[in-house]
Amino acid sequence: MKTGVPFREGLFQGSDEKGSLLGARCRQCGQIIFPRREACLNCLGNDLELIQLSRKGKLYSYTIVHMPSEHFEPPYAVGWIELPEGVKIFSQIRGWQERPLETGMDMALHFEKLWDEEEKEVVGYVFRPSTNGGA
Amino acid sequence: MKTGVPFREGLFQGSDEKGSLLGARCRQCGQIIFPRREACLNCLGNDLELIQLSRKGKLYSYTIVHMPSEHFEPPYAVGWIELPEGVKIFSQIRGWQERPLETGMDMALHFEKLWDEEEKEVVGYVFRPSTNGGA
Amino acid sequence: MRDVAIIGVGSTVMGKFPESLPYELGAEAARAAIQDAGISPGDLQFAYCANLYGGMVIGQAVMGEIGITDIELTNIENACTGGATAVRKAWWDIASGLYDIGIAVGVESITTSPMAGKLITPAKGDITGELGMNMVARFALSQRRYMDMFNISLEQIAQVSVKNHRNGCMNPYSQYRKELTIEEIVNSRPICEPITLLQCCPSTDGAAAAILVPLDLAGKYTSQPVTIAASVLKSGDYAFRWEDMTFSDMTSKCANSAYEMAGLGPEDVDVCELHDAFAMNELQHYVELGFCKRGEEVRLLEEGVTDLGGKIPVNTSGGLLSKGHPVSASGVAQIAELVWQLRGQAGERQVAGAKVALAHVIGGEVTGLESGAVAVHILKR
Amino acid sequence: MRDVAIIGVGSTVMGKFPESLPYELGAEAARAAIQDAGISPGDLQFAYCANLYGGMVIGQAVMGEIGITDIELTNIENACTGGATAVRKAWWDIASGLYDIGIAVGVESITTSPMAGKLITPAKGDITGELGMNMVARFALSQRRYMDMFNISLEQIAQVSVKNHRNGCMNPYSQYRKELTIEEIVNSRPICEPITLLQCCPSTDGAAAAILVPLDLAGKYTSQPVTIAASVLKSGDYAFRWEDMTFSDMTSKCANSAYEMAGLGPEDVDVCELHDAFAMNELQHYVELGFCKRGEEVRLLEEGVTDLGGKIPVNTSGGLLSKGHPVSASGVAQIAELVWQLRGQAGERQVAGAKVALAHVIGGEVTGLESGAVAVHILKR
Ligand SMILES: [Zn+2]
Ligand SMILES: [Zn+2]
Repeated sequence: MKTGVPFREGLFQGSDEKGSLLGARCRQCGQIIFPRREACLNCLGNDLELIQLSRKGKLYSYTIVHMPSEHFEPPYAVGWIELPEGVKIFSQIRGWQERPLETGMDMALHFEKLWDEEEKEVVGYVFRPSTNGGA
Repeated sequence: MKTGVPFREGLFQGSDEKGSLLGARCRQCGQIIFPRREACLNCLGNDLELIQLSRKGKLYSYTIVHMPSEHFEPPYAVGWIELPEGVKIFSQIRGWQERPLETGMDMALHFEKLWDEEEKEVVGYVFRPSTNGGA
Repeated sequence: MRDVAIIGVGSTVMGKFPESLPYELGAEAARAAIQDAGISPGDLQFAYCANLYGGMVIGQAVMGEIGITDIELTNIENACTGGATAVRKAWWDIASGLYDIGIAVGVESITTSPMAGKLITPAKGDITGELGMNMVARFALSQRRYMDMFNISLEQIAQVSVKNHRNGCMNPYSQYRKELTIEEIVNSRPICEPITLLQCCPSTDGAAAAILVPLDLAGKYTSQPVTIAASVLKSGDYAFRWEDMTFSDMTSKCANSAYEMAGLGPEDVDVCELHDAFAMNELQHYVELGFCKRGEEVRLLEEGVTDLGGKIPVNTSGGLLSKGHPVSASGVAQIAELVWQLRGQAGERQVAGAKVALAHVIGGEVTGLESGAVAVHILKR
Repeated sequence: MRDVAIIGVGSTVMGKFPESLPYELGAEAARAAIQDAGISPGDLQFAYCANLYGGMVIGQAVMGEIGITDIELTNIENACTGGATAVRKAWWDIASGLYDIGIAVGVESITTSPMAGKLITPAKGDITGELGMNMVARFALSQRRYMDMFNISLEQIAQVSVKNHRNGCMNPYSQYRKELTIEEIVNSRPICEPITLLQCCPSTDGAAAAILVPLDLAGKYTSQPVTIAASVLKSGDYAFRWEDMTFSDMTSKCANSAYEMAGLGPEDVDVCELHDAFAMNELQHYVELGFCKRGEEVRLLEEGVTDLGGKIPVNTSGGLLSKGHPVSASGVAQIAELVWQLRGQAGERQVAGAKVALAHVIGGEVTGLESGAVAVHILKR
């Protein structure tokens, strides 16, 4: 079995279904930022607190892509998921073959393999249509 | 045997030792241009006559290149040859292994294979140290 | 600050030219603009050359080909906004009094570039790119939301492409000169759903150029100077400030600044070239440029308001969809089309009596920004 | 026209940074300049970003990383002269009154670019490139002629590299911080004879930035403003007008224009950063910049006139040879070094009492031209 490595450091924690995306909230202006930065991009303040973003959200929009990408064979789905905090996350969408996508539908965060790389399995966040309205 | 094709159209004529480089002389300002253009780059006039450039010249400068290039394996030699007309021609230099190069030495024009390309032999101009002071 | 006029424009035919080197395309357009202006190349005091894929100092190769050396020459990159950026910079060099005559060139040769036939891979480290984002997907996501929220059909969006391809048939510089039907467009190969192939601009090689002088010297060169009434260039804002992905805040703010600068409003615009990289962009830009309120854009199109003969003909050149989209050249090519319109030289596609024209381009993908850059120019005669 | 001052500069350490993305290097330099100027990023009204290999709208990624969006932002390419071009453009935007504060950034990441470890292949259609020309060969041909015509030895040329590497040891931003001997330099691997490896600048990643305001507002920000006394940028002239390949007409003409603009002469220059891409360039540039007559350049070097403690210390930063040559960043990095010198902040390598400084860059290969572009800036306190 291959070792799993995150596709980028610092974006999420937990490699199973208990993890979450790591954002930051600016204590000065309230802006939520994902991924985290050293300073708030909205007010340029430095007083940020690390937060775990919600694990569910709504499908703001989606597309089925019929072009190859660096890591994904077509067709694959990607979309924007709007979290209750108001932040939108761009993500691979999984499970769309089983359940037709619709804007506004409930989505849940999962951590899954994104692609293979030599000896490693690169893992990251994906969203899937959620069963019974939540994750 | 492979077909010989010129590495660029319009730069020279004759594929053996009787050919010459094709330049232009501006009838307005006297500037000699190689390669030819539609207008004189010096005075922007349009009255140009096609001329055959001299087949001998002097080695203005040279270098032995120890880096690979798109078409040539190192080491190879290139240089500027100054023709009696005053124009300087950049060219591959051949025969440098047999006869050490020196700035100011007499050089003669030859047409030889530059590189191979699939079914074709790409030919062009080169200069070689000339025997008895001329070509 | 001096008023600035355009006294000459030129363009190559747009298309796929594997045998033409980038600097040859640029030189062709520059020569055409020089001839149009009736000047000698040696008159030019400065040059800007916009390009993305042609490599190092391409502007010097373009200018060197036509006899122009030893001047202030700057190569510009600003993605799809590169050509408009070159015009903006040339405008300011004249307006500020630095120089009295100069040229803005935009040139792109995708076919001879290292990108030819390749996927545009995301910049290393671009998170959305690594997760499968690309240029078409970015707009497909906007279009899906747009269709679902505002009840717009694919057939309605396809009408933009129908109109622009019809216009392109009348433009000798257009890459495509072939009418398309709604059915052909909707049923063409899906690229990123709901965007199909014929809702996308093609990959295009080409170049365009414009020559600028102070308005008070323009009479020396031409009886038909075209004045630059506004020139605005802005970099993108953060996507987290972007309430609604179906409306370009960047275009809206940029257009408002341009109207203010020109002392004109959207109601004054007689002809417009806007950034129809994808068919649905044109509908959204109607709203952002102030041609109608939200929800009225499809009606504007369907009632022919933006068609030839309508109140504000849009993309008379064929737009990016039909004329083609030679990335860094597009912003200058739009200016060329609008100068021809304002001079009454646009042939079959002429907008009768056009006095005010607007050019809009936007583009460049950066994770976290709505887009890289946007530019609006307003021209008048 | 208003006088323009530099109120802040910043730089990354120069080197090879495969883990750093281009926009991260640019952001690091911009942050340093912003901190040096004591301003907030939000104060910036415009930006120029010079880059060659980083891809589309890299300036937007750089600025977006540090909180700067929705401004006039232009990406510049002018080969080795790109950074100086960005400074020149920023200078004019302030001098002309268009804006009151802006930033010029230069950034290059060769290591993460598609060019990493590759030969820079000639542009398609470049005749001399196809026949085996390359950047090193171009200067090797000049050097061979130079050595033969003027009886200059390789050992004499190597002393430039010795001096600049010695200076680099005192610069915390320098890629190399190691002294070299004449023997090491002469006996290093031949690249294009007579140029050996240690006569060449290295391949470098890095970035630098400068913040500009009108001189009459500079007092708000700093007690040590540095004034831009001259800024000249010129594209290359035809090689057929070039009588002598061992003397850069372009540099000579550009420097003369700059001296005229500043109302100063070569005798006024207290410290200079010049384009020592190859060791012999520095000797030739002494003459072209007016520091000595032809034939005196080796003596100038050997007598220590251009060394620290001499009358005109040259390349106190280590120059391109030791500090490194991050193509589009080099022109801005030179400005940063000279600002530190004029403020008395150059540490061990400080030129005592420096009041006037000159920066010179040249570069870009185009068949038929001497070079692509050249720029000279003169700074004073
Ligand atoms: Zn904040
Ligand atoms: Zn002539």
